[in-house]
Amino acid sequence: MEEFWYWMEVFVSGTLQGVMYSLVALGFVLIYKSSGVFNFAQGSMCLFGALGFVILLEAEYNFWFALLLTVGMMIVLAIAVDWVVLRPLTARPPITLFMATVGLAFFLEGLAQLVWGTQPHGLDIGISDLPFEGLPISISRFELFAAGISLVMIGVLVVFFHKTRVGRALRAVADDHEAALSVGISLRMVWGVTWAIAGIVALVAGIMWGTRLGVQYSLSLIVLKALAVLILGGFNSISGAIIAGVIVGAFEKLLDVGISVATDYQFGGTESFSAYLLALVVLLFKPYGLFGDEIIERV
Amino acid sequence: MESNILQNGNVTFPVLMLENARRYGEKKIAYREKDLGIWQSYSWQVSLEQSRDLANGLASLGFKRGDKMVVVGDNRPQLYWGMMAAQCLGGVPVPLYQDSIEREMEYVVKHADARFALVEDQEQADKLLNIKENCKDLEYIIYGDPRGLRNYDQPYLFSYEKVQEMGRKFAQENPNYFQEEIDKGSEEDLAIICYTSGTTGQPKGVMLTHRNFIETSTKFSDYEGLNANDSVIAYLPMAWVGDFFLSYGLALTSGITVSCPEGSATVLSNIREIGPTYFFAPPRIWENLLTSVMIRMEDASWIKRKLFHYFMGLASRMQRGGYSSSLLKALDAAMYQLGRIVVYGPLKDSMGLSKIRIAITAGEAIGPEIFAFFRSLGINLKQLYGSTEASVFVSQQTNDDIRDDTCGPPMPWVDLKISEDGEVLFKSPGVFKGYYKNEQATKDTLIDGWVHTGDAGFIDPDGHLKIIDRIQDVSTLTTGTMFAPKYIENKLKFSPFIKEAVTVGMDRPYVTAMINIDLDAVGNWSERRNLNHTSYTDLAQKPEIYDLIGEEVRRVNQNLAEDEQLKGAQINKFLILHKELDPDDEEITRTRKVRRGFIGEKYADLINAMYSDKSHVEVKAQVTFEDGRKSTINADLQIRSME
Amino acid sequence: MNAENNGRGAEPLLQVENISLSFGGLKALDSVSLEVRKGEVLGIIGPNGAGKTSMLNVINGVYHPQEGRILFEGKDRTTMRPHEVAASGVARTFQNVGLFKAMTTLDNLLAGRNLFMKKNILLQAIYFGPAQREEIRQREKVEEIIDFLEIQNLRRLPVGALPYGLQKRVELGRALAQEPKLLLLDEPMAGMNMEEKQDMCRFIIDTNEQLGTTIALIEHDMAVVMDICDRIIVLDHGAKIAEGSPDEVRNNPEVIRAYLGDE
Amino acid sequence: MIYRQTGLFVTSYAKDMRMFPIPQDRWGIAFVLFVAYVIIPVFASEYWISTIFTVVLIYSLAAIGLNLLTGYCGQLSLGQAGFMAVGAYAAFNFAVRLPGLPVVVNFLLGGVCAALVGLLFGLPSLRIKGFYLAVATLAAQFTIEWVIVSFNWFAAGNMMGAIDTPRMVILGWHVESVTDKYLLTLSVVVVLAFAAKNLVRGEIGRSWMAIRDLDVAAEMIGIRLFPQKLLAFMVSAFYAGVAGALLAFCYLGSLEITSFELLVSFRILGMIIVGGLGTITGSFLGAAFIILLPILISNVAAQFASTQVTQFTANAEVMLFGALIIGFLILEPLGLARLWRSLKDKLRLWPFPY
Repeated sequence: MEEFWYWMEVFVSGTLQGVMYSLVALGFVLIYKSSGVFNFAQGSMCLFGALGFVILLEAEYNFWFALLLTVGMMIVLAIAVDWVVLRPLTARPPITLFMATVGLAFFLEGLAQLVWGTQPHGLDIGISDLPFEGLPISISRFELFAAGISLVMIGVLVVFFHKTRVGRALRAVADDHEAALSVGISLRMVWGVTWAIAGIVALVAGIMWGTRLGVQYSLSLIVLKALAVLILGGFNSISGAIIAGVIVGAFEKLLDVGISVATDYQFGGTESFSAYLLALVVLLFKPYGLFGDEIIERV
Repeated sequence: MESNILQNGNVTFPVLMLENARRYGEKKIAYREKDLGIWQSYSWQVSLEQSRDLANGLASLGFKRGDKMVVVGDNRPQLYWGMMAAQCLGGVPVPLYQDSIEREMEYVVKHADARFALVEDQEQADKLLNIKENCKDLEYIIYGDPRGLRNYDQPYLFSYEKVQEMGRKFAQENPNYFQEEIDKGSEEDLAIICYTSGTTGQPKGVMLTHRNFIETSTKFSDYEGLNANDSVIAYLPMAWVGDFFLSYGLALTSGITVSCPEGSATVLSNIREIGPTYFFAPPRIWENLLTSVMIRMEDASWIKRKLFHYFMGLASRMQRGGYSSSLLKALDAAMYQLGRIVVYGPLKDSMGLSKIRIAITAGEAIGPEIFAFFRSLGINLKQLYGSTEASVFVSQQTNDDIRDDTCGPPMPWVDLKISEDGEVLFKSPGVFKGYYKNEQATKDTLIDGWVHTGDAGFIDPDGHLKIIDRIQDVSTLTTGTMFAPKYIENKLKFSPFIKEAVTVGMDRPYVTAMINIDLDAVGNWSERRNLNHTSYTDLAQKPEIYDLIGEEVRRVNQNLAEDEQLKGAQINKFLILHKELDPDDEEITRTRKVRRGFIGEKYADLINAMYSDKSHVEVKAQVTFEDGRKSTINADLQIRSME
Repeated sequence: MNAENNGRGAEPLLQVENISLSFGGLKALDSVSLEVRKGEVLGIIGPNGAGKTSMLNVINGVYHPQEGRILFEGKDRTTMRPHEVAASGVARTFQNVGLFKAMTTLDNLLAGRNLFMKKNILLQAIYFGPAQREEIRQREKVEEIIDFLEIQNLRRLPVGALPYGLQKRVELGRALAQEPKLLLLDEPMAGMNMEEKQDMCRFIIDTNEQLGTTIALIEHDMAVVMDICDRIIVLDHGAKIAEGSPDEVRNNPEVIRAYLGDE
Repeated sequence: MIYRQTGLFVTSYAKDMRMFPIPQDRWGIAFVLFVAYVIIPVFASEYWISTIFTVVLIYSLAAIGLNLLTGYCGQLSLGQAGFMAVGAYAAFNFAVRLPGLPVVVNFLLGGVCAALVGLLFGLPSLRIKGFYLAVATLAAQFTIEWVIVSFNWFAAGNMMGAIDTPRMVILGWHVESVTDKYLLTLSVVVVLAFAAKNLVRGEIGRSWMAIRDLDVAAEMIGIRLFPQKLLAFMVSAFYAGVAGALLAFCYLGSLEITSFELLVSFRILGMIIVGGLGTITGSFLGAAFIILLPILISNVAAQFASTQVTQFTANAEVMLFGALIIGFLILEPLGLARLWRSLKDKLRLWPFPY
């Protein structure tokens, strides 16, 4: 029984972490759906946002004011990216755009650290990482909170997409670029908005992860894990990203602990790659991810 | 031993072929042909075998001494070998212009009594097949390229290979026939009949003997020092005597290598690949080369343009000479060396002319700017005056005495004089035997051994021949001023924007001109000014283009005004024609000489309008759009007055 | 030499039997049968969306039909993959030009020869020796096609920069490089001007007559189809509605209805 | 300007299909080889030979490998450093466990091992394309790192994959000095670069480019996509493997797994973008550029020497690296190789613009 609760604890913790993966992946899916760009810089945007935020907090700004400022910064960043990177690359092959976002990732990391320095910052948003008491398993308050925030974010986005005019425009574009154009939706505007939203999502994700791990360079690497989530869920499915995030989180935790236990703690750290292998294996059977749309090639 | 054959008299082209095959064998290349992407090389030995097999094949088809064989197609080794094969059997090749239409071909085939025809490909075969019914002498048609002809089943149609195969069988049964026929040949036999594309009336067949050509070719080779290391590119129409001299005569007498381009579209790049050492071209080709240089220079960055103009100016300054100080001269000479790296060398290289030792312009007058341009680059370009009746050569500029407006002194082996009424007469070993089946014309042209060229000209104090015009075209205006139309037309055509021009003035009060613009040059000019056009007709009638051409006409008029005799013959009005003059419409000959009489009739309305006070004239015109559609429209041609 | 002409129209080269193909709920082909006979030029026509290209894709192995079967030279090949179809002797061109745009004309045509080339990575890395000889052998073949299609001056140009009409010609060249028994042409003359169309017609006829290649083509230009095809099949809404000589098809009331009704 | 092409006619296909058809280019290559083999060893300082020339050559090789896969075959890979690691550790193991093999054979065996791992991670290309595949190559990178660290058998018992490469001997030649190592590297790279050039101008290269340009059409002219893609993965990994072995043996000497971290993969990707996708020359140019740039920056920064500067330059470097990738993609998607080519074309066409 004890063992069951132990595994349950591992599972729940993995799941909650997975929701945070989803949050990173979400920003990614948003951009991919609206503009077809595979934005490798999503992780760097997390770092960039979180670092900006933490610096403001450390300068004793009010929490909400700092948040507002960083949101503004992310919007400015989105617009700049749109102007400097995306516009000149319109109508280039997707792979080129992807590589440009790789460049963007490096640029943002360099910029963030150039401006705000390289030393790690602790970030405390007032939620403790202590487990709740009285439960058979220990669940971190923070993890739960972060998962909650993630779910709220997702919920807000869903409402935004379905209930607002801009949101509907975004969905129209995601479904069919040409049709959207023909009914007078400006692609440029839509792309700008998407990048701004993705920037805000990145900021939230960055704050969550920064609280967890400290705001530092490695934050930009969580995007890599999010990539595994993405291919598992399919690039263009929001719900896919969420479910896949949970699956990945739970899987890698369980596997890691499983292997450690089984090998008497000889081997560990499978978290560094297990998510990718999982995604890879799934891809072999479902080439467009669990929830991605199959692309029918016309000739 | 070597010179025996050539000294015992009685040398024919087949004898030279045997001699070259013996002397050079597999070692030297006689012909190259760009085919299937690479330059295929054929040694003298291979050339001999090719001609021999074909000759034997022809013999098995019943080819007899004195038979005529028409040859038509782009320059191909096979066709040259075919001419050789006919000559080996004592026959006479009759080359035709490959772009002739059926009617023109029919005339020549009939007139020459040709029994055989050797054609390049399906396109030419179709034309001959269509006229065969009307040409009862024509018995066999042999084609080189089998493409598209596989399903033709006419019994008189043979492939080149098939005839050669028959030839090899024939040779087994008659092993000595080939040699015996060559031995029977005499240097006074006809080597070729070249049909001149007369500007008036039907073409005349100029009969030239082996001796005519071999003597002139040999003498010319000695004169210019051409030898077996030289190479030429065979791209001129085979029916033109110049090509026969260059790609056949010179090859056989001097062993130079002849390279045949891949096709008409690739001539320029092929010239560059080969890098000929001796180059023979009518002014039109030089003009095209210059135009392509100028068009591309226009698009170059300003710094390159500056460099280009500076160095071209420098070069022409040095051409002119006459430096006031030796320092300036030394400075220019030093800069010239730099120019060789920066401009002259690359330019020559891009045109494929960097290996040229001797370059010739012939057939028409060349524009002084064009001439000066190539001379400035350091290309030894010389003007030549010649005619089919002379086996090409009459006079040519020498290496050390170049002028832009003369044709140089007579060749050493040519006697030249001007008749009392100003006509150029000459006498030489190359003088033709007569016009085939045209006693009257022969009698009119060949008097006491002197050929009457029909060209008006004079010999200047330095002994250089200067040509004015066709003697029959020189006339007077009603004002009494002398009017030499071609002289003015040539001046007009020196402009890169003007492709063709026809001037009118005989028995008229003033001179008028009808002009064809150069679609490439003018098209490029208008593109940079954002003038769009849909067709030649459309472009030609734009007022901007009229202004452009008007400027060129003004320049010519200024030039004419400097000449005491001609200043009364300035162009008074001009119009730009709605279509390009076309040999298919019989407006110009295949060698692009204006058929004055025909044009005078066809465009009588336009001409009359220019002598009225109308400012434009209607004409029914067929236009071809860029997408190939054709339609007939009523074009409204402006008439521009120069006052 | 004229064997293919003697046999023209007699022996079937390709038989398509009761093919049905649907995407999701959409029926692209509905129990269509047709045959391509050895040596003929077959035209497949029909209004937009009639299933013409789907038919080629099925023959080509891009799609596999849900029902029916395909016989090529009498052998069932319904489920072959596209590269196997190519190896069996079927080549095709595409409606919107399926060239390799960054490669030169020469490389595109040489790529068309890949079926005939021995692949050995080590020999190729060394190049000199067998690999070079192989390259030269294939180059010789390709040069014949370049000569045949009169594209000598395009050899070294990247095809992406060529005008559309020439791209179509190069694409035909690549298909010919495969030395196919059956050549499928998907709107070979789409987007061409008069002159280019005439050239293309000439090349198609030459291919058929001189190389003896059986051809099935889709084309919108009726004049062209009537001109160069021996037989015509008309598709409408995924079904065959007529078949016969150009004259028969021209006067078939159903065909007229299909075309007028579609307007 | 210096090019003269008149009279360069070819009389056989063998001549027409030469690697360098223009004589001036042949002279150029000969000159470069002369500089590399004679001038540099004689005149360059040890620092330059070791930290600049040797490193540039090694990364050029890795970049060639990635270029074969990404630039020629169109399959994006983010795991090149992982394959380098396989090559390095495999060569190390062969050297330690089978002493007496010429070290070049070790390198090649390292490459072969990398190729086999490449084959394994290329398998998904059967079903997946584009970004999905790129992410799959990330799996390769992390899995390889993890395996080498976790099983210390690969590092002969050392933790974190720390190894010291043994001495190198080839048929009696003790490769010890910096110059020796440079010459060994140079020779391996030259041979493999020419081999790569031969591959891409032949049937295999055409098949890869066909797949890159239009895979649907490639399959319909009979190219078997899957084996060809696998082959590209293997060859690419082979080159990476040999490069990794060279890095370990001829430059680092002692190393840990961090020498092959993900960042290195991205650096190589940056090299081929900046250098030019789909060109062998570009792989060299890109590697040289990406490696020399930081050195240049820090040298410039050293002029204003202060302690904060190093940190500043480190970050400025990362920024610049990113900006360069974006800049090249926007302004010159075909990279330095294209600039080099345009320069050559300018010289060839001089004074004409076309």
